[in-house]
Amino acid sequence: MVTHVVFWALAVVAVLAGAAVFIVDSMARASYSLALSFVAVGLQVLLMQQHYVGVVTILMMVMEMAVMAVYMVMFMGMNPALMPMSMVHDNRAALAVSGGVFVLLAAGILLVPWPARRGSPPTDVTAALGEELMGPKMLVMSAVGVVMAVTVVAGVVLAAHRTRYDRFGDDLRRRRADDPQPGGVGR
Amino acid sequence: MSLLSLVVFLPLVAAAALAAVPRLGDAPARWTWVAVAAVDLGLIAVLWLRYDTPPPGQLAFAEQAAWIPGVHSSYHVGVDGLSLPLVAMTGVIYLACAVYALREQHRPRGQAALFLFLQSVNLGLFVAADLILFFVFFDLSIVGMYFVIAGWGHGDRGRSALKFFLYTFLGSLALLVGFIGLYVAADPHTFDMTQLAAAPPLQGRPLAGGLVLAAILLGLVVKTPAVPFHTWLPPAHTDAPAVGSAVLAGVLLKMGAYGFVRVAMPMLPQAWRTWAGVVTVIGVVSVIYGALVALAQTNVKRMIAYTSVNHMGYVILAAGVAGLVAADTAPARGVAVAGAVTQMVSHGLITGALFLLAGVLNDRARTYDMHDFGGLAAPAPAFAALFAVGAFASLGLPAFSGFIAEFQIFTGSIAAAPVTAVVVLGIVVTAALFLRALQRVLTGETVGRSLGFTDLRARELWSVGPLLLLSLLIGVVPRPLLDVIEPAAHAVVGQLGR
Amino acid sequence: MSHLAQAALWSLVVGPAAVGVGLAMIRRAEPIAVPLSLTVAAASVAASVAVAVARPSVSVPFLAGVDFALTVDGLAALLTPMLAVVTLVVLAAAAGEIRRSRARFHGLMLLFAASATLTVVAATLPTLLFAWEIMGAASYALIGFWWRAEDRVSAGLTAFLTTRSADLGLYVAAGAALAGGAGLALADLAHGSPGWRHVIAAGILVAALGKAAQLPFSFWLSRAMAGPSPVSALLHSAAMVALGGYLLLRVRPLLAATGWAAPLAMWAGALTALLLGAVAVAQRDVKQLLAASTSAQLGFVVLAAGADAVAGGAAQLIAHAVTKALLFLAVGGWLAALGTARLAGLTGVAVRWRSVGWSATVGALALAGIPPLSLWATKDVVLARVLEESPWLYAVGLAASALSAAYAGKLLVVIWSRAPAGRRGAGGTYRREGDTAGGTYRREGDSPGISGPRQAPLVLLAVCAATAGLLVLPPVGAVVARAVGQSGGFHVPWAELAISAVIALAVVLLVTRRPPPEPRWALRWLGLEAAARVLFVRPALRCADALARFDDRVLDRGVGLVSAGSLRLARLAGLVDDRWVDAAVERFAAGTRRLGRLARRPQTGRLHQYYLQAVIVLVVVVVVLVGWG
Amino acid sequence: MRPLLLLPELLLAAGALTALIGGSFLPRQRQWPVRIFTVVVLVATIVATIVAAALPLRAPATTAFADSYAIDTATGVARILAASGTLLVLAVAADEIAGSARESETYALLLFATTGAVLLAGANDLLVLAVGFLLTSIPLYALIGLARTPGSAEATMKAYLAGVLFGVLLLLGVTVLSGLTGGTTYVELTDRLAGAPRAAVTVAAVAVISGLMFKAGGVPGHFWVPDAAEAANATAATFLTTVPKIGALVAIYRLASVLPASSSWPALVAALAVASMTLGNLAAYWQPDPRRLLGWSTVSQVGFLLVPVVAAGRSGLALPSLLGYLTGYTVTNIAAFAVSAALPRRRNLADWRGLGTGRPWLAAALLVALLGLVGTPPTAVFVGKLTTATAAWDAGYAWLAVVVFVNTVISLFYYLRWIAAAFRGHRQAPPGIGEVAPPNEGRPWSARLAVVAAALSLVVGLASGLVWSVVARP
Amino acid sequence: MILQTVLLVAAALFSVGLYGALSQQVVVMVMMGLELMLNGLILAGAAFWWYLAPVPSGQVLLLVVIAAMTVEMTVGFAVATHLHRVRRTDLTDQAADLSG
Repeated sequence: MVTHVVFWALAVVAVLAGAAVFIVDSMARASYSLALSFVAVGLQVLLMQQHYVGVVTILMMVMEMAVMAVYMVMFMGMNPALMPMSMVHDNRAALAVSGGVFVLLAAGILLVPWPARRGSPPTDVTAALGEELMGPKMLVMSAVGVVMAVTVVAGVVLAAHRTRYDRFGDDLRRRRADDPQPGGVGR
Repeated sequence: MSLLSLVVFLPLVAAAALAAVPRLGDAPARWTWVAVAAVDLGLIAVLWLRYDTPPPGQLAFAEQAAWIPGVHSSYHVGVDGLSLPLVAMTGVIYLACAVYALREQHRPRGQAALFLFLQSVNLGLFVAADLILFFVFFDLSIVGMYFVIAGWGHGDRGRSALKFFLYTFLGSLALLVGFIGLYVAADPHTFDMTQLAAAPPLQGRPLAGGLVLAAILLGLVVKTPAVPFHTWLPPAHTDAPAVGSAVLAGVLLKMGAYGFVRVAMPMLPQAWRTWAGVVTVIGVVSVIYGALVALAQTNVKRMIAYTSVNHMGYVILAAGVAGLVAADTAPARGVAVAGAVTQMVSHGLITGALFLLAGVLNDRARTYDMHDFGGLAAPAPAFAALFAVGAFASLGLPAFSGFIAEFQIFTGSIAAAPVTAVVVLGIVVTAALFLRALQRVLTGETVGRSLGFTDLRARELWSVGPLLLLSLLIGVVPRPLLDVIEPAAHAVVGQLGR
Repeated sequence: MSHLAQAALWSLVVGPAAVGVGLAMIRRAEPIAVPLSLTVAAASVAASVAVAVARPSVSVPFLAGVDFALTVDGLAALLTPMLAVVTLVVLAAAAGEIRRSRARFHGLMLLFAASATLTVVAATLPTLLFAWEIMGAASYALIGFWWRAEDRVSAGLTAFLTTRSADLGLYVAAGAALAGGAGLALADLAHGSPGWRHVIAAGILVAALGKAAQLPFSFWLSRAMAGPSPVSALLHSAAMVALGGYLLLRVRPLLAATGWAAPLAMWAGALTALLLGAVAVAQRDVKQLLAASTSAQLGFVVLAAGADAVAGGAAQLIAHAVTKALLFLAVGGWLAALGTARLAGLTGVAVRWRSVGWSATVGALALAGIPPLSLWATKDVVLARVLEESPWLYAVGLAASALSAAYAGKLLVVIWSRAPAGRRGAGGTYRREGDTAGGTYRREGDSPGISGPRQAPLVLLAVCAATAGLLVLPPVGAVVARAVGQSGGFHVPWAELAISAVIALAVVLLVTRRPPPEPRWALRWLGLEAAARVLFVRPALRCADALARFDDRVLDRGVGLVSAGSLRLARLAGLVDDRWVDAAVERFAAGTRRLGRLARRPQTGRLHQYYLQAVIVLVVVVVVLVGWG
Repeated sequence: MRPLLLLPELLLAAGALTALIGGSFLPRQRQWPVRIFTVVVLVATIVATIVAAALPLRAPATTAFADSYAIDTATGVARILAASGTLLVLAVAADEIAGSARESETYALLLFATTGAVLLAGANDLLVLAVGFLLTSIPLYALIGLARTPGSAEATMKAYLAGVLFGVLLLLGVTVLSGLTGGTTYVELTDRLAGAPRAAVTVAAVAVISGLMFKAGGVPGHFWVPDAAEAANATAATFLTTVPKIGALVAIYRLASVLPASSSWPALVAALAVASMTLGNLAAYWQPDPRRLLGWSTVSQVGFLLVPVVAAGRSGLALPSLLGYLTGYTVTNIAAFAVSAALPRRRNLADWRGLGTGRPWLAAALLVALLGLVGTPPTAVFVGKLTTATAAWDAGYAWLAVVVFVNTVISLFYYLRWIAAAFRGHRQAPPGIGEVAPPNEGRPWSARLAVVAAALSLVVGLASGLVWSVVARP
Repeated sequence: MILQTVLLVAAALFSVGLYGALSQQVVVMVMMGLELMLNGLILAGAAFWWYLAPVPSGQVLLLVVIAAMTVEMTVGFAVATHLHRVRRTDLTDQAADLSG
C-alpha cells in the first residue's frame, strides 16, 4: 500500500518535473528540474528492488546536472537568474506528435498481452549483476570502457581548440605551456 | 587462350596499349588501329575456314571457364551459324571504319582505342554463350557508343548521346531483369545459354513466361530498334560521326535482333509462340512505318536511319513469324529465320557503307540536307556511283545481299502467315525514297553545295567499296553464307516447336 | 549435253553482265567502250545460236532448296538468238548516235541485255525475279540516262516504280509457291496445291501485265519515251516489255490450271490490243504512237498466252521485236536529224532519206499486217486459235488488227507525203507542248543526217521484219510448233489470214484517203494516269484527310501521285514520331527531374524538421506494420 | 570466453590507444610514424583475420563470450573490409591532414570507429549491438568536426543530434526485446521471440532496425549523410560513408534473421530499401556539389544494400550477395570520393570540365567509379547488384528486383552529369584553378588511391569468382 | 502498481522528452529532451526487469543505457561548445546552411 502511494507520488513528481524542464524560463532551472525528475525515477527504480542501478542513476544524474549548470554559466556565458528564455519552434506540431506518440505507446502498453514473469529475482541482485558483468557480459563492459575512452578523445578533439602544439610549440620543446589564462596542465 | 578468345580480346589489348602509351603520335595510332582490325579480320577468316557446323544445341570453338560460380555464370563462348556471320560482319565493318578514319584529325589515338574497345565488346557479345557475359558486352557497347557520340559527334551531340544512353540503358536493364527471371526459373539455376536452351525454363507457366519474355523483348526491341521504341535512333545517328553511325547501325543494332534468335526464341519457346502474333505485328508496323517516315525525311542521315528501322523490321517480322507454329510450315519458317540472319549481315554491310558515304557529304559540305545538293554526279562521279549502288542494294535489288535476305523473309513469312504479304509494300516505298534521294542529290543541274565538291578520296573509296563489293558477292553467290546459317536457323525453328 | 553448251549458256548471261558492269563502273573505259561492247554482243549472238541448237540447261544451288537454274527450252531457243541479234543491231546503231558517256551507256545496255537474256532462260522463280528486277533497274538507269534533265530521271522513276509495284506479284507468287509445296521451278508451278495455285497465278499475271505495259499499267511506257531512242528500240522491241508477254507464254500451264487466269489474260490482251491501238491512232507524236502500238501488239502475245497459241505468240513476239527495233531506230535517226518527234514535223522524211525511208516503210507495212509481211501471219495464227475459244474475242482481235493497220497507215502517210515549206518552225511549237524530247536531242551533240554505218542494221532488220512470218508458215512453222510444244499440232489458218489481209489493205487505203479521228481520250492514253490517281491516291487521300488536311493541289502532280500521297502520310508519320512517341519519353524524363527537385524539399537544413519527419515516418511505419501484419 | 577469437578487435582498439598516446609525443610535422603504425595495425588486423579464418583447428562458425559475439564468415569479411577500407582512407588522410595538429587523434578516432564497425558486424547480443553503435557513432562526430569550418560544425551538430535520437530508439528496441525475452543474446531471442506478443516485437524491430539505419545512413536516418559528406573533410567523408555502413548492414542482417517473420520485418526492410534508393537517387539528381552528390548516392546505395537483407533466410544467396556487394561498394565508393578528394577545390560539377584531357588517369578512375556505382558491368557493384537482385527474386521479391533496376536507370542520370562534365571539352574555370593547375591543386596520394581503388573495383568484378568463394564460405 | 502503470509513466516521460526534443531550439535543451526520453527508458527497463524477467542481463542493460546517456551527454557538451566556438550560436535554427 505504502509503496503504491510513494510510487504514484514519485510518478507525478517525475512527470511534472520533466514537463517543467521545458516550461521554466532559464536553463539553470531547467537542468535542476531535469535532475529532480531523474531522482524521482531513480527512487522508483529503487522501489523495484534494483538498488545498484537506482543509486547509480541518482548519483550520476545529480552530478551531470551540476556539470550542466556550470557549463551553462561558464561557456554560454548566460546568467541563469536573469535571462528569461523561451526558444521553441513548431510548438504545435511538437505537441501533436509527442501527444500522438504517447497515445500510441499507452494503447500498446494496455493492449499488448505481456508475457508472464520468467523466474524470480536473485536473492542478491547486485552480486548477480557483478557476476554477470565479470562473466558472460564481459565483452559488453570492456567495450563500454573503450567507449568511455573514445568519448574523452572525441570530446577533447571537438571542444578544445587549443592543441598541445599551441601550448608547447610544434616540436613540443617549450618548457612552459603558454595558455591564455594561467593554470593549465604542465605548470 | 584459344582462337575465339584471341579474336575477341585482341582489339581490347590493343586498345589498352593505345590508351596507355601516352607519347604515341597520331599517324601511328591510326595505322595501329587499321593493322589490328585487319589482323582480327584475318583471324576471323581462319575461324570461318576451320568452322564446321556443330550439332544442334552446341557451339563450335566453345570455351568455358568459371566466373561467378555463386550464380552459375561462367565465361562461356562459342560460335554457331547464327553468330559466325555476324562476327565476320563485325570484323569487316570495323576494318572499313578504321580505313575510313585514317584522316581523322580530332584525337585519333582516343578514337582508335575507343573503337578497338567497341570491337572487342561487339565480338564478345556475338560469341557469348552465357547470359551475364552477353549482358556485360551488351552494356559496355552502350557505354562505348556514348563516348563515340559525345566525343566525336557534331550538332547537339551531348543531348543525343545522353538520350541514346538513357534509352538503351533502360532497355538493357529490362533485359537483365528478364535474364534473372530465366535464372530463377531454371532448375538447376543457371545463366548458361546452352543449358537454358536445352531445357527451357518456364514451360507451362504462361504468366511468368510472358512477363519474363516481355522484359527481354523490351530490352531487345529498344536496341533493335522497333516502333515505337526507335526515337533514340535518328538523333543519335544524325549527331554521331560517320564511323560511329556505321558501327551503330551496322553492328550495335544487330545486338537486339541477335538477341531474338539467340536468347528469346530458344529459351522461351512457349511464351514466344504465345506472343509471336504481337511480335509479327510489331515487325510489320516497323517495316511500313519506318519506310514511310524515311520517305518524309530530307536529311540524308535521318533517312538512312529510318530505313534501318524498316530493314530491322523485316528481321523482327521473320522472328515473329517463326513463332507462328502451324502444321507443315516448319521449312518455310526456317527460310524466314535464315533470311533474318542474312538480313542482319546484309543490312550491316549496306547501311554501314551508306552512312560512311553520308559522312562524306558532311565532311565536304557540313550538311546532310538533300536540298543543299543537286547534280552531284557531275563533280563527284565516284561518290555518285557508290551512293547509287548502295541505294539500290539497300532497296533490295537482286544481285545484292539485301535481295537474298528479303526474298527469304518474304517467301518464308508469306508461306507461314499469308497476311504478312502486306510488308512487300515496304520495298516499293523504300525504292521510291531512295530513288527520290538519288534524284535530289545526284541528278539535275549542279547547284548548291555540290559546286566544288571533291570526289571520294582513296581511304573513303577503300572503306566503302569493299563493303558494297561484299554485299554484291553475297547477293550473287549466297551459298557459302547460307550453308553456315541454314542449319542453325532450322535448329531455332525446331527449338520453337517445344 | 556438252559442257561447251553449258559454258555458252553461262557466257551468254555472265559475259555481257560482267563487261557491262565493268564499263559502267570504270571511268577510263571510254575509248574501248564501243568496240568492246560490240564484240561482246557479237559473241553472245554466236553463243545464243549455239545454245539454241544445243538446248543446254545448268543450275547451281542458290537459296534454301531452290537452285539458280538456267534452261533453254524450245521457246527460249527461239527468243534467245532474236534477243542477241536485236541487241547487237541496236548497239551498232547507238554507236553512231550516242557520243558522250559511251562507256556508261554501253555498259548499262549490256547489263540490260544480259538481264533480259537471263529472264528468257530462267528456270526458277528466284532466278526469274533476279533477272526481272535487275532489268527494271537497268531500264531506270537507261531512261534517265541524260541525268542532267530532271524530267527524264523522274520518267525513269515512274517506270521503275510502276513495274516494281507490279513485281510485288512475283514476290507474293514466290511465297505462295513455297507454301504450295510444288517447289519454285517455273515448270512445277502448275502442280502447286490448289489453294495456293491461284495466288501464284495472280501474282505472276500482275507482274507480267505490268512489265508488258498491258492495261492498266500501260502509262509508264509513254513516260519511258524520255530515254534515248536506242534505249527505246531495245526496251520496246525485244527486251523488257516483250518479256512480260514471254513470261505468260512460259507459265501457260499454270494459267490453264487455274481456270480463270487464261481467260483473264486473253481479255486483258485483247482489250489492250484494241484500246491501245486506238490510242496509237490518236497520237500526234511519233514516239508516243510507236509506244502505244507496242502495248497493242504485245496484247496479241498475251492473248496468245491465254489462248495457248504458244507458237503464234512466240512468232508474234519475234516479228514485233524486229519490226519495232527497225522503226525506233529509223525514227530515232529522223529525230536526231530534225530535232522533233512530232508527226507534223516528219512529213516527207522518207523522201529525203530514201534507204531509211524504205526500211521504215517495210516496218510500217509489217506493223499494219499487210501480207506477206511478218506480223500479218503471226497475229492471225494467234487469232485463229482464239476463234476456237470465243468468237467475241476474235472480233475484238480483228478490230485491233484493223486499228494497227490504221496507225501504221497514218505513219506511212506522214513520212511519204510532200513536205510543206517552213516545217522547221514546228520544233518550236513542239517544245511548247511540254515534251522536252525534241528540245534535248540537240544537247547530245549529234550531227544531223543519218550516216552510212547506221543504215546497214536498218536494212537487216527490214529483211527480218519482212520474213519473220515464215516462223508460222510451212515449212518452218511445223518445226517451231514442235519445238515450243504447241498443243494441237501445226496447221495454217488460210481463211483467217485472207480475211485479215483484206481488212488491213482496206484500212490502209482508207487512211491514205482521209486521216483517222484523234479522240481526246485516246490522245491522253485513256486517262490511265487519272485512273491510277483515282485508284491509288483516293485511299491515300482518305487516310490523309483523316490524319491531316491533304489539299487538292496534289491532284495536279501527275503520275508521281502515289508517292506524293504517301509522302504526305509519311510527313505526318514523321510528325507523330517527333511529337508523340518521342515526347512521351521526354515527358517521363521531365517528370523524373521534377521528382528530383521535389525529393530535395525534405532536406530543409533545419534539424527539428528532420526530427519531425523521422518520428512521423516511424510512427506511420509502426502503425501500418502492426495493423497490417 | 576465448578472448583470442577477438584478436582483430583487440588489435584495433589497442592500436587506437597506442596511436593516441604515441602521437602526443611527436612534433607536429613528424606524425607520420603514427600513420605508419596505423597502417601496420590495420594490416595486422587483416592478417590476423585471414589466419584465424584459415586455421583448421575450429569449426567454421563459432561464437565468443557466451554467444555474445559471432565469429563467422560475415564477421571475417566485415573485419577485412572495414580494415582495408580504413587503410585506403589513410591515403586520403596522408594528403589532407598530414602535419595538422589533430593528425594522431584522427588516426586514433579512425581506428576506434573501425573497431566499432567490426563490433557491430559481429554483435550477437543486443547489448554488444548497442555498445558497438556508440563506439562507431562517437568517433564520427569528432571526425566530422575535424575541419573547423562553420559547415562542418553544423554537420557535426546535426549528425550528433540525429545520432542521439536514433540511439535512443535503438535502446528502446533493445529494452523491449530483452524485456520480452528476458535475454539479450540472439540465441535466446530466436528461441523465445516466437511466442512473444507480435505488436511489441514489431515495435521493437522497427526501433532497432531504424536505429541501425542511422549508422547505415538510409531512410529514415539519412538526414546527416549528405551534410556530413559535403562539409566534413575528405578523409572523414570517405570514411563515414563507407566503413560504418559495413558494420551496420551486417548487423541489420544478423538481427533480421533472428526476428520472427510474424513481425513482418521483411516488409519493413523492403520498404526502407525502396525508400532509401528512390529518395537518394532523386535527391542526388540536381546536386551541384560532387561531394554532396556522392553523399546522396551513398543513401541510394544503402537502399540497394538492403535488398539482400530482405531475402535473409529465404535465399541461400542472401548473405553472400550482401557481402559481395559490400566489397564492391567499399572499393568503388572510396574510389569516387578519392577522385573528389584529389581535386578538393572543384566543388561544383562545372569545375570538372576538361578533366578528361587534363588528368586522363583521374578521369578514367572517375569514369570507372561512377559507372561502377551505376552498376555497369564488369565492375564489382554490377556483380553485387546482379546477385542481390537475384537473391531478392529467388526469395519471392521479384518486384524488388524490378525496383532496383528502375532506380538504377534513374541513378544513371546524375552520375552521367558528372561524367559528361568531366569529359566535355576544355574547362573555362576561374583563373588560379585553370587547366594549368598549381601543383598543389592535385593531391597525389588521393589521385593514386582513386586509380588503385577504381582498378580494384574492376578486378573485384572480373575476379568475382574468387571473391565469391570467400564470401560464400559456410 | 503493476507493469502497465509503470510503463504508462515511462511512456509519459518519453513523450515529454520527445516534445522537448522536437520543440526546443537551444542545442542543450534538445539534449535535455533526449535525456528525458532515456529517463523514461530507464524506468521502462526497470519495470520490465521486475515484472517480466528478473534476470541479471536486464540489469546490465540498464547500466548500458545509463552509460550511453552519460557518454552522449558528454559528447553533446563538446559538440555544443564546438558549435558555439565556430559559429557563435547555440541554436539549431541558426545552423541551417546545409540543405537540399
